[in-house]
Amino acid sequence: AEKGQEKTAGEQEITVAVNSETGGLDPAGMIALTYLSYSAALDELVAFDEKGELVYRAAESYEVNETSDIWTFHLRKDAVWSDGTPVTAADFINTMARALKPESGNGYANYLFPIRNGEAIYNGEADVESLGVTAPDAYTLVFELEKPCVYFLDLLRLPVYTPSCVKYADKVGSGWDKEPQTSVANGPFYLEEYVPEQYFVLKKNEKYWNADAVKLSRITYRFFHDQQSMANAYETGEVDVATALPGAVMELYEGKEDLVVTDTIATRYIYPNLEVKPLDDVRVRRALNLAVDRKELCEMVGKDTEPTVNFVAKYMKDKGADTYFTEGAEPPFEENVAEAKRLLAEAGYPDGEGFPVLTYNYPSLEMDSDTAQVLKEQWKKNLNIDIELKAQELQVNYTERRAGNFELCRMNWTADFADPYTYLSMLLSYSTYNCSGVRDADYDAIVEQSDGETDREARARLMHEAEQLAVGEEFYIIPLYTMKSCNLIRPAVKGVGQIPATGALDYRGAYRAE
Amino acid sequence: MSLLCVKDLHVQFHEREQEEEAVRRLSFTVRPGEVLGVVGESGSGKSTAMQAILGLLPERAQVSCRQITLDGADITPPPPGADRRSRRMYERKMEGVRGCRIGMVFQEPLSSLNPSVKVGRQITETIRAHRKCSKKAAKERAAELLGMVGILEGEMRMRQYPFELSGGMRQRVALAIALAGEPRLLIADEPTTALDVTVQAQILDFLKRIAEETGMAMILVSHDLRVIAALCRRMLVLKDGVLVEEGTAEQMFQNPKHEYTRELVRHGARLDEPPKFVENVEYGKAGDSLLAVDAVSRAFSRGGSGRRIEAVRRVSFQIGRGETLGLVGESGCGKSTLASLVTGMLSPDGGTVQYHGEGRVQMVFQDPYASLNPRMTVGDALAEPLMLNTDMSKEERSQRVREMLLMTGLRPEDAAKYPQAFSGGQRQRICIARALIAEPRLVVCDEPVTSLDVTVQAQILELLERVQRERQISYLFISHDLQVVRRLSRRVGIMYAGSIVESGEPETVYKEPWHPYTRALLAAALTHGPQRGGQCNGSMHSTGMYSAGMHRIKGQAADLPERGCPFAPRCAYAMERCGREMPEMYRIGAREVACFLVHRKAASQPHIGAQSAQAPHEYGI
Amino acid sequence: MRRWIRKGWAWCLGNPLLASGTFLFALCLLLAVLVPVCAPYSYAEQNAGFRNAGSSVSHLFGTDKFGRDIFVRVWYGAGISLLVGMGSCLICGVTGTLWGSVAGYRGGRLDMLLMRIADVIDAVPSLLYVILIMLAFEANAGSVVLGICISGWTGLARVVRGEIQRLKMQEFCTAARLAGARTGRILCAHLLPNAAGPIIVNLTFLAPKAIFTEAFLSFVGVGIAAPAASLGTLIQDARSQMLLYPSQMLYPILVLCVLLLSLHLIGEGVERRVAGRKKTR
Amino acid sequence: MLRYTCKRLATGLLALYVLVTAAFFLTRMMPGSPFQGGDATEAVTAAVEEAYGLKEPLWRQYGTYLGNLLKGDLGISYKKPGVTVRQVIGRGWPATALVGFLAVVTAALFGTLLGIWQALSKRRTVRGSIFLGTLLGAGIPNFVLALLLALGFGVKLKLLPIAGLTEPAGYILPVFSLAVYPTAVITKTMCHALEDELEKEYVKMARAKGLKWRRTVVGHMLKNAWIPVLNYIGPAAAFLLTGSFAVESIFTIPGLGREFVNSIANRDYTLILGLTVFMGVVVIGVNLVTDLLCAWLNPAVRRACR
Ligand SMILES: Nc1ncnc2c1ncn2[C@@H]1O[C@H](COP(=O)(O)OP(=O)(O)OP(=O)(O)O)[C@@H](O)[C@H]1O
Ligand SMILES: Nc1ncnc2c1ncn2[C@@H]1O[C@H](COP(=O)(O)OP(=O)(O)OP(=O)(O)O)[C@@H](O)[C@H]1O
Ligand SMILES: [Mg+2]
Ligand SMILES: [Mg+2]
Repeated sequence: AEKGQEKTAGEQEITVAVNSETGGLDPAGMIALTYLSYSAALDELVAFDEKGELVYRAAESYEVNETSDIWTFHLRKDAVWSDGTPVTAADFINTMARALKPESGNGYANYLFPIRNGEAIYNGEADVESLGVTAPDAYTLVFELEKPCVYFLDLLRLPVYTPSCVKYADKVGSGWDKEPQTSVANGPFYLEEYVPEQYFVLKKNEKYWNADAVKLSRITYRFFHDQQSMANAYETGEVDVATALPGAVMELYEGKEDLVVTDTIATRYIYPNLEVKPLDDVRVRRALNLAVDRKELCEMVGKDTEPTVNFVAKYMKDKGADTYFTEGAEPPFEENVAEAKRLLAEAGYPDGEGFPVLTYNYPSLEMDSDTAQVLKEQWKKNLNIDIELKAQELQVNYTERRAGNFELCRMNWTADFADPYTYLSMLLSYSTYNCSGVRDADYDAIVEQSDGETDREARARLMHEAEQLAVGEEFYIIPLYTMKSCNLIRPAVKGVGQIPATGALDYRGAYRAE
Repeated sequence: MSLLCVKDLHVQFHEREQEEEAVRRLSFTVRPGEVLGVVGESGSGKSTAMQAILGLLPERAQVSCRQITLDGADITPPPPGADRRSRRMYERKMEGVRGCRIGMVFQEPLSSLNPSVKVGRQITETIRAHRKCSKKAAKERAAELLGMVGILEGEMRMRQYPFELSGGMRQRVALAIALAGEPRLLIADEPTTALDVTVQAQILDFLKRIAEETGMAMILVSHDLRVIAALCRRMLVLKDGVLVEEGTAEQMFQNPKHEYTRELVRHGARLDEPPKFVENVEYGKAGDSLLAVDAVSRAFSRGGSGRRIEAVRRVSFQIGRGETLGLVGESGCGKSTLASLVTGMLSPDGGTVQYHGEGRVQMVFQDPYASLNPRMTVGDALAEPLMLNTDMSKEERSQRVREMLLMTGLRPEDAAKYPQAFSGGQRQRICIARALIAEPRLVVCDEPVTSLDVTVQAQILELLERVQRERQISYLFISHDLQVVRRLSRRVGIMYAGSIVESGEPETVYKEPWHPYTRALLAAALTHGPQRGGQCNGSMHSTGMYSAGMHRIKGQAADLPERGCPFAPRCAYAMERCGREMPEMYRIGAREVACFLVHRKAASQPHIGAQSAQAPHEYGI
Repeated sequence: MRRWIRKGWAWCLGNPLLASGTFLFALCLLLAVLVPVCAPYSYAEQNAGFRNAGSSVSHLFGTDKFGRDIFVRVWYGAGISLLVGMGSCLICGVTGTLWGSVAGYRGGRLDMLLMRIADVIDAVPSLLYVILIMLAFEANAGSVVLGICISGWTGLARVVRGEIQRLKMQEFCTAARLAGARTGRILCAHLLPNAAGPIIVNLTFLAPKAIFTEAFLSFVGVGIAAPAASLGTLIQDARSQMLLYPSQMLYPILVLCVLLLSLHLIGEGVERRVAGRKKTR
Repeated sequence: MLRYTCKRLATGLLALYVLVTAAFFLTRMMPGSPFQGGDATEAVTAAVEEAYGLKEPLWRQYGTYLGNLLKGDLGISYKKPGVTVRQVIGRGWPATALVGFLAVVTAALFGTLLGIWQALSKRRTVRGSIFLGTLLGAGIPNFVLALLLALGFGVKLKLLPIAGLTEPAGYILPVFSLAVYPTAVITKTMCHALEDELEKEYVKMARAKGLKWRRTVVGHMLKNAWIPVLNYIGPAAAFLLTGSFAVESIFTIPGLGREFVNSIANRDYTLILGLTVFMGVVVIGVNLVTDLLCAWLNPAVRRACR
């Protein structure tokens, strides 16, 4: 594509650097990193804006019954796909039906499980027809849920809930999604050109129902493989926006207008394996937790991290309130080295004596490697215990973690949707992500109870209670820090928004200032 | 008016620590059309001086010279400390001189041809470097040149690589290259060392003719007084880098002034004498054979075409312990190939080679330079056979190396030098030393003394004889020098086109050659001293002295008939039968001949004895 | 033993390139061994209060983002890089030379077989081996060397084979065989010295190549395990901060260059010695 | 020569078969599964593995793979939905090949020229600076060089584009950073080989013949000196033509090197395998050409292999 700097302001085109191509643009397809950039092209039913306000996109209104298990959405009658076909309820069902086929490899399919029969269909126990989504008419979509779900609206921004045009989308992986002819969009932009591994271009969708609010005429997404190169390309002016940059960029651009730091809902923490000898002792886990100096850690690891002692990410909004969820309760614990030492001694390891050398598994990414090195040093200093660092290739790390093959293992969770449940559910005894052997009936009960609870405040209370239990009492995890996303945006480009859950940038309202 | 004028040439090699210059105060002139002979001891600086004239010495050689002029133009090399500019100027000037004004033939023909470039291209590129002409024209001219130097089937030979040619052919290719630029002056460094007498005669004849026809002058470097005498009117004698005598050939031969010249002439004359029979050599009894070669054959592919060159065909002979078999024959007739077969370096296509001695057969290669590892000092190279075949200690080995160096007329200090730092003759001696040092049972000597001047040659031959006497060593002695062969060997085999056509005691064979080829060969041999004085008057305008009364054989071994006697096409006595059948080896007493002429007689006189063996011409051929 | 050393010493001194290369190399080696042992800091010791500092008396090369002394780390890393470089250079050198010379000298079927094996080994991208090995074993210098050595020798083998093929036809080789030399001796004493130029060039490039591969591994994410570091990982680690603190990247690069310089000088010197070229012309 | 070529070709094919087999089992030896991403659940993983036939016995998978390979079908990528391995190669190879080819040509050209210059120049300064140059060229890992170049010419001077190959100028930096190392090696190899040749008698002879110095070098010395260089260029070319992960990442080139490393990281078996096989073909092919060229340059081999 052209060089960004050569464009005049009047042209209303921007070039965005994104991380290299993964997955496709099919909302029902495989893990869709690329899709996330593409999201400017698809309208969800409803979405939340930066302030947490509900915005209607493909739907113009919705109703929910009292028990929060039947949700009815009314689609816009004036909405059409970029080729002129009307957007109908069938288009939404199409995505869901395709995503529920296991071979789609869609990583978000489990977010369809709240819908009736969703899980059964996925497991091949029921027919697709029996899915609890119906279309009484072309413009009405009714979801029947297995059980009440208060955060259902938050789920709607996930790809599996967006539509794909029935006319073209027949099969996952058939490649229709990357063909400009068949990859039609119901959002403000549509696909104009797709060059695999290099870039794709979105063009303004003049048929969009809200086309007047869209100012950009074209967005070019260029795939970059390397964050450093991305930053460099921004420097040379080859791109206007560079996303998800390394933390060092923050230091480099400190005080400059280009730097836009967005809040990501993500927590990095450590799983201590409860089945391994000293770690089954809550005192040891607590000692490890209290002995970490998270402030120092974050200073060393990078400006894009913030210390946390919570499990739920710091920037997770509290439903209905204007505050963050974690602010709704006392922190689960406080760092205290002296206390940690005492606990360790109590557990039978005075001054770290006799404490076995634990192995810490982490993927060989720079940030995790830095973290590991600092932790090793801190535990040595504060508790006089040694840990062995074991950097692993990413895939190996995943596999070993899942198999429970570790003593200490680094974990990172980025929220898929903006509800604390996404975090809390991970420690449920039956969760896939629970691989450190947490089997806590009390905890399960509280979380399940909160999940069914429709009263906002009661639910929040339950969730805080659950978090306190898991992090502040049982110390099932060692939370380390939350992360920010560091982006560079040319000052002339205005109106770039932020998608609340992920901290990803939203270009729907972007434009070039004169 | 002289063509080339050299004044006070000095050459010094860095390696030589002592104040010994390779060439010292050498001054001489060459007149247009003149053939100047240069003789001298091996290592006396002949080659060095010649190369210095053309500025071809490596940079570590310091050349200083008062003046060199060619046709009045100054081609003096810049003095040792000269700046780069003058050196570059000199190089540029010399580019116009080399090849087209002065042509040069180097001493070692294999090394001086690029092993990975076809012979044809090496000639054509020379032609095209000096004359604008098409590739095709150059090719034609190259074939013509090859024909002139006596290589037949030039087209085919041009497609071959140097290593596919015989030693003599390579030398002639080098000559063809030197002549390709049609130079005014030809410097030929031992141009005929690797050639048998017939070809040598042809070449010398040819050179003379060229000199006569084109007025080309020539500097002929040779250790061989006979060659010099045959061609030159004037000659220089070098010793230890110094010009010790200069004068006309007759003067030198008749009235040598310098001690060394006298020595040279005397030695040369002695070679002509019938050999003193070495009484005290005890030859092994018959049947006590060391080497038995039975009907071996070997063929090579010819320059990429499907047909094959039969280099050796069904050759059989035996060598007993302490015996020497001399092998003479035309250039390219397969002597070296046979030698390789004997040593086992080549495997025969057919026939067997049986060697009954212990250890390996040693060999003195025809091209000494190529057979020395350039990365190994001479001392190491000499010590190697000792190390591998004996259990001498290191000190013993170096002691033995020193002895051997001394015996071959080299200095013990030379052990530390690399082969590059030696003269052609010195390298040859190193190779001889290497072959002898481990005292093997059989040594194959492929033209071992070609580059040695008579004095050194005599010394080496004596060495060979002495070792043979003391150690009962056998030799397969390949040489084109009939005198040398006669001196050394009890038996001599005459080889023609891959087969041995005649064999017997050298005395009888030389005196009464039976095979027509042998006769031609003997007739072509040069005799010592200037040829009938008067014929060699002035500038070579005599009619070729070789032609007189000699059986010139025309053509070349290469154009072999499909069937019949290989010599038949060139044989003056060829009968119809010769074209049809291949004659067998007929044994007559101690002699063997492969010729129907002899066979007829032998058949009619079944009881023919050695004493009544007669030359074929007596039967009215 | 003493005599050998004295001889080797004399051999080195005879050639200025060799002498200076050996000196530099010895210096690097010495520093790589001594600095981590003698320095007041260890390579892993962090100092939160003194991060990203510039050069000073207490920290010659400054400190990195963990406040670790870069001087110590660089020399520690140089040690690991040297280990990797020399280790794989040695193994690949020996394997490649042997393989290539046998293939080239024997020729025929054996040559075809050996070279096809080399082809197959070569055809699998070396990264695959290295990653497999790093996955199978620990991420330490040993497995890096092993991974590199699996396929690292093929290039040298090819060069050696070509040279041997070219040289084996020469008469001096035949002469040596006549003198009674066996294959081994002919190869070692006659053919290889004559092929010394290309072989030594390739050998001198083997060590840096191994060092680079090792460095590249950390670029891909499977390198020497932290906090241990090689020069390559040091360079790689400093990369994200290279605009902010270029010196953190510069020092390891500098040391790497000096190290390689010494290797090249040695290579050049040895080549001249073997070739019997005393002077630099 | 023809017979040799045929023999060489046949053994090359055999090598290829061995390669496919080896690569197949090597990739399966890797720990990790293509479908255990960060987000996929156990059930998904199992289901997908089933769907892709990963649950079948290994030998059966191998048989299927071989059968498909013969039909030219390399399978579909596990991790790139709807993309066949052939497509991946089809779009990655042109960029890689072009950059690699340019780098090889550059390296061969400059390496040879510099090597000749170093060997033949009479000036100490020239020889010394080329020597130093080769040191530097060989002394900086290519990814560091790429970084520095991107920084210097891209970010600081803003002279050359550093992201992608969308314009011709985009080739300069990647090609340069790839070519520097082989250039250094070739320079050095060439120089040493030439220095050896310089001492040969035939050089003297060529001069005596009156050949222009340039012709002597080109027509005679190079013919011998090229053999070691060629033997280096072959594997180096194979290496460059199969792509460099580092340089492709840094300059955002959509090439195979990157694809390969990613496929390993993703455990995209078919892709790893397909790329390995493809690169194997390139490597074996390039080696074949090198061998034939060397045989052709080397008369002894040329005659012997008749
Ligand atoms: N390696 C080879 N390849 C092809 N042809 C060869 C080879 N070696 C020798 N020949 C051919 O075999 C024939 C005999 O060669 P050989 O070297 O044995 O001759 P020679 O008797 O030693 O001659 P000279 O006295 O000139 O050295 C020649 O025609 C030569 O071209
Ligand atoms: N490159 C060299 N380096 C050192 N010394 C050399 C070199 N070339 C020749 N010499 C020495 O110079 C002397 C003269 O050598 P030159 O080759 O000129 O002798 P020559 O008269 O041609 O002898 P021959 O008849 O044996 O060929 C010899 O003693 C030799 O050792
Ligand atoms: Mg000489
Ligand atoms: Mg011969």
